[in-house]
Amino acid sequence: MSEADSQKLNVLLQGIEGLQLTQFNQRRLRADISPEALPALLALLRGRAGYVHLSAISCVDWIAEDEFELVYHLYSYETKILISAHIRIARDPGVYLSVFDIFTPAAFFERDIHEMYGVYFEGSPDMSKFILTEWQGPPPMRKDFDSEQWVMDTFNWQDYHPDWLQDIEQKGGGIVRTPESRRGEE
Amino acid sequence: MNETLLTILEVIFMPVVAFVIGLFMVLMMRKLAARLQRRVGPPLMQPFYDVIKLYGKQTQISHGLIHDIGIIMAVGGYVAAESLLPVPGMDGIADKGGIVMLAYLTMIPSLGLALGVGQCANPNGSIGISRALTSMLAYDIPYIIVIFGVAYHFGSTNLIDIIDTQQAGGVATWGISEMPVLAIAGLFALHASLGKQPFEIYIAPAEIATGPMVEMGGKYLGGLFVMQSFQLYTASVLYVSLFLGGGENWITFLLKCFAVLAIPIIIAYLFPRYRTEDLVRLVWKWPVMLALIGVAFVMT
Amino acid sequence: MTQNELEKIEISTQPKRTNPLANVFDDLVRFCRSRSMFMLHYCTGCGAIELPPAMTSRFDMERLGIQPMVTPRQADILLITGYVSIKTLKRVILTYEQMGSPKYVIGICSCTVNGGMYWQSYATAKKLDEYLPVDLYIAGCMPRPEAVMEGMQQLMQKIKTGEADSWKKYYSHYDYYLGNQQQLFGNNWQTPTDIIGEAESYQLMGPQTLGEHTKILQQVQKPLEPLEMKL
Amino acid sequence: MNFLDGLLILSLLSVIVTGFAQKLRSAGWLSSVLLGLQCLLLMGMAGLAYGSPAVSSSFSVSVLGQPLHWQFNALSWFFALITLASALASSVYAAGAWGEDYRLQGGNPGLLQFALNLNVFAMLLLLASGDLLSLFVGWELVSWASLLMMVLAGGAAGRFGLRYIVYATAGAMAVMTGLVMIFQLTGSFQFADFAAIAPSLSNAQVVTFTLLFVFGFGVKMGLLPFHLWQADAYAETPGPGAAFLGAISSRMGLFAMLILVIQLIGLGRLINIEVPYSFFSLRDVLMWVAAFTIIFPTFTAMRQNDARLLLAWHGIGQGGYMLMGLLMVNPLGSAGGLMHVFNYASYQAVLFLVVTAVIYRTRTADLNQLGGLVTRMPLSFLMMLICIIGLAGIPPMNGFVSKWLIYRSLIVEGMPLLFVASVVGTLGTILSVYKLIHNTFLGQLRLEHEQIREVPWSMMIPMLILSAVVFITGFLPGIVLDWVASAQAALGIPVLEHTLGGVESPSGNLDMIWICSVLFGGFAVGALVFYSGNKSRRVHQLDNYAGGHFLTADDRYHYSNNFYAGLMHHIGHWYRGTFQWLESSLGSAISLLSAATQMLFNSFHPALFLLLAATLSLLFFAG
Repeated sequence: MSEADSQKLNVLLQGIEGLQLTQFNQRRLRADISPEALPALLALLRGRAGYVHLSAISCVDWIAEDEFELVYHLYSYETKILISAHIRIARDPGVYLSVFDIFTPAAFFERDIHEMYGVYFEGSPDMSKFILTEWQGPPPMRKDFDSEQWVMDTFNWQDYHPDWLQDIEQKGGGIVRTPESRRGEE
Repeated sequence: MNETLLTILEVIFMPVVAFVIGLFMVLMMRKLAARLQRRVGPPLMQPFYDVIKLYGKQTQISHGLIHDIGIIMAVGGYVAAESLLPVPGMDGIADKGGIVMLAYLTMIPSLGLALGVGQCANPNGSIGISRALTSMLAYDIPYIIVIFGVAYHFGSTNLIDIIDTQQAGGVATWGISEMPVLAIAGLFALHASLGKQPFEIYIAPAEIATGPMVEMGGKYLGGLFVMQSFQLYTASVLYVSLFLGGGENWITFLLKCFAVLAIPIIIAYLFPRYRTEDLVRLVWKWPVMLALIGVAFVMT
Repeated sequence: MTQNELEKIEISTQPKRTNPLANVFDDLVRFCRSRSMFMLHYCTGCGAIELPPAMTSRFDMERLGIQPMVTPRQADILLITGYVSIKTLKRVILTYEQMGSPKYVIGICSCTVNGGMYWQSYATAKKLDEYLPVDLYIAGCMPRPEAVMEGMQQLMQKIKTGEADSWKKYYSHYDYYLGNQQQLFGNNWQTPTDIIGEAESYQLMGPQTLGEHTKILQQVQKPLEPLEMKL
Repeated sequence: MNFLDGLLILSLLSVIVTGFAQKLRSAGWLSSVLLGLQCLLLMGMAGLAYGSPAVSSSFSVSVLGQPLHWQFNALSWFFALITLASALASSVYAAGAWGEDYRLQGGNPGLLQFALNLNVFAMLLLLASGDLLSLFVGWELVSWASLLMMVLAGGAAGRFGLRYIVYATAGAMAVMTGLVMIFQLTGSFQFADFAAIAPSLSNAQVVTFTLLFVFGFGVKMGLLPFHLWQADAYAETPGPGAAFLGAISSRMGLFAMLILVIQLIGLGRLINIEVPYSFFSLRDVLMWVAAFTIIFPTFTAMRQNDARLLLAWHGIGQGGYMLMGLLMVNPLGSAGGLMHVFNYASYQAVLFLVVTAVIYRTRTADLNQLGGLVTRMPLSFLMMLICIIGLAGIPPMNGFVSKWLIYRSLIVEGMPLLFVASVVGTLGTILSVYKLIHNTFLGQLRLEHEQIREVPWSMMIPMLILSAVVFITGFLPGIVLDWVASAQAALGIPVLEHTLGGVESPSGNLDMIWICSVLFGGFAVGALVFYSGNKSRRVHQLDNYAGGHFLTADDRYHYSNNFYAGLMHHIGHWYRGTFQWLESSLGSAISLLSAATQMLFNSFHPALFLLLAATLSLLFFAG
């Protein structure tokens, strides 16, 4: 990140309250911001600084702090810098604003997060099921969802060492017959 | 009356012979493909196994009466067409139709298949039929010019006359030695009509899920297997009759038939597939040009 | 019904017919079935990559009469080659139901046995034979082409002797399979195929074809009568 | 008073009666009965078709000292049979349920019946013409009668009708010019007088006459490049009317051309006239016109998305086969051409009627909005199947026999390119008729069509009878070939030797009895093999392979739009609308010319022009 870019960005973002910028390297910037100010930041970055690509929205479940962290990854094709804007929202009720009106692709990311974490985005065009069309349980990516327990409750297992396999093994066979052992036989 | 009875017997017997030979032609096709790909290939009776298995399927899925009738027409049309193709010792009703008749009679099975596929209401099938008809429009033009040239050369549309003329004069009067250009064009058209690579646009398994066969299972698919073996037989016997003097006896006849068929098959398995418009362009260019040159030679 | 009970079910194999000629005919058909297997490889996971070597010049399945086919209508064997996510399972079941009987299912890779490396994933089905009658498992992650060929030959043997008719189980114990399917997909689950109608039409109705689960199905099912010709 | 007098009088009477009885509810049945009676009278003259001498009408009129008289020979009888049979079928079809429905839609079925009768009368008058003047009278009547039929539907039909009448008038002008020239040469309008001087005509005169008559009558036939009016006009005509017009109306042009060009001038003259700087004779030029008339409209038909338009375009194309066959010197070809008139009429009428039946039930003929009707209208499907096999010229239907005769004669005469052209036309026909039957009757049945039923019997019976004709005359082509041979004799061209099953000739036979029997035997074997397998079970149309996708009734799963996408990718850019462009540029040129004349006239004093014209004419007469 050149000096000029950095200065430009600083001038641009000085009006936003509570913004904290951290630079990791030439190409990565982290912006911590309050949830209320995020839409303004995104609008500013898109409209004035050329960050036109919302490459992803990711979500982290901080269950100990009872918070969800939402990360908006913005990319500029001009300066080739990726800015990740981090916000924290309360885990309960887990509702936030949609940024669909600023970035249209956000609809898909928000739908996905809604499905996986149960975060509701107000104003998002479609919050119906996306990938897990058959899923009826709780949002599976939440930390309080115990996948293993759920699997144990839902599915049955078959014996991994059934009688017929033991029979074969007794005969010296089995499923694993390496080429070496075969060569030995011949 | 006796003659009529004999004809009827021949008409019954000829399709049976054609079916058996056709199945071996299918086998040869698969064997050749396997050898070209350095594989062993299927065992001798594989086509029989396939057909018997398909007819022996316990559940058969039909999409309606026309689906059934389509298969009946596809098989029945070829059964009828075989009696128009003279083989050694049997002329059937070849004197009552001729080659133009044969060319159109072999469209009936395709039409039946097209109807049956249409009833299935599967767009893959319909796309397959639309492509099959397109390729028919392409290859029938050189094919029909070749037929014209041969009929004009021999002064007859009667296959029996054509074969007799060639056999009477020996190899020098065979169609292939008197009309070599037409013979090449004919082979090209024959290849395209078989629907093998690079002309298999209407099967296209990876693209339209075998097109017309998409909803065919059990005896429906079995019927199409039978149809395919008839198709191979018809194409090669017609070519042999037009250009290679027909069959003096069964041994030379079978030799010629299998040899004729082997050429397009060997070419086929070395190629991928054309797109529809490229097929039309190719077939309307080279074989048509060759056939027209051939006809020009024949007519001067 | 538990798994163990299901395994104990003996499918009433076709009784030997009294007419010796008919027996010969049955044997012939069974032999042809075993020597001509069209497979539909439903490439669900990584195991599918082991099939091309099995088909091409190294191992050449065609010499056993095994050919790949493209649509379920044409196929005899359904190969499930890897993990089956629940969403995929729906399609697998539809594909299986669209195949013409006799039909066989081969589960390739450990994932079809017990979920394999995805055993604790909420999104993949674990035991394939709770949802479909599986004739043969080829375990391994992934099994080599030799193992696939070996499995195929075993299946051929089973078909030849007439043991491999677990497809009848799907008709005669449809309620069990449907119940497991409904557990995953909810009570609105239905396919465009009509298994009960088929079972009736081919006289494959068993004591457990109908039950509580099929009752639920019949409540939600939209009518699926074929379009009859009307004058 | 002989049968011909009776026929003509009854026909005129039917026109008057149906004209007055338009408002009656039973007008349709009345008209059908009258047409049926005319058929009976025609049958009374059936001897004509088996060698009886020509029948002359006992009344004649004299206009300006020129006698007009009417007569029937085997050729007239042959055409009259087709006319009356198709009119009767259309009339019965329109009289029953369809007529009721048409009335409810705001149409007037009585008027349709009147138009039908008027057309029949005009055509009979034309067919019976015994001299050039009565021919011209009949010709004009036919033109205006078919205009009445075309504009019945109103709306766009009016516009297309207008277009037709512009063409028809131009054609009539050409015919009149030719007749006046003949009159100047012979001083009479008798056929015999013209035939007598025909051998002594100079080449230039023959060319002039041929071009005038081919243009004049060819317009009605839809010969290239005067074909543009036909498809739209026929497609807009109410169903049964379109069936009648499509079946026979355009063939009147062929009939008149036969009389004047082939019978009176003679093909021999045409063959002897070389086109300068080429190796074509005048006959070859006409044959190529016929060949292009086959190809271009057929391939235009393939692109149509409306069933009626598709059929109407084929109608133009099939006319090319007839002309091509008739321009052949050998008996095979001319028999093929004449037989094709009959065959074509039989299946084209049914096809239009079936499409009308589909419209009757579904209210649309748009090929992208139909599909799967075979389960709901199976008999209509069967009719259409039989007739598209006929139209495509595939055995065992009658269309094959006539096309076979034409192909055979092209081989015998050694005309490879024309042969290819006619086969290309046939292949194009196969493609487009499959599209027709697939998009209408096969494929997925739409939700909104689930409840429809087969059409009522009043509509079904005419279709059934006509398609039975299509099949029977394919199985036993000798029936029609008898009539055709008599017609050939009446035309004075070589007569085809034939048998009941087809043709016997040393270089290639056709025996449809054997072929059809073997074909159906083959089907029987196929059915035996098929039904000996395990019993099959019908499944719902949504139980269909879709790559594992679950189909629902909302899924439009029917492949219909741009049906030959791959082919169109290649040949699509060949459809340039050249003829449309030609037509419109001609129109523009004429309007430019008229504007210029008007300007000229307005810019000077009109009286000057009047004076000039008067002086010139005085000079002319004085000189």
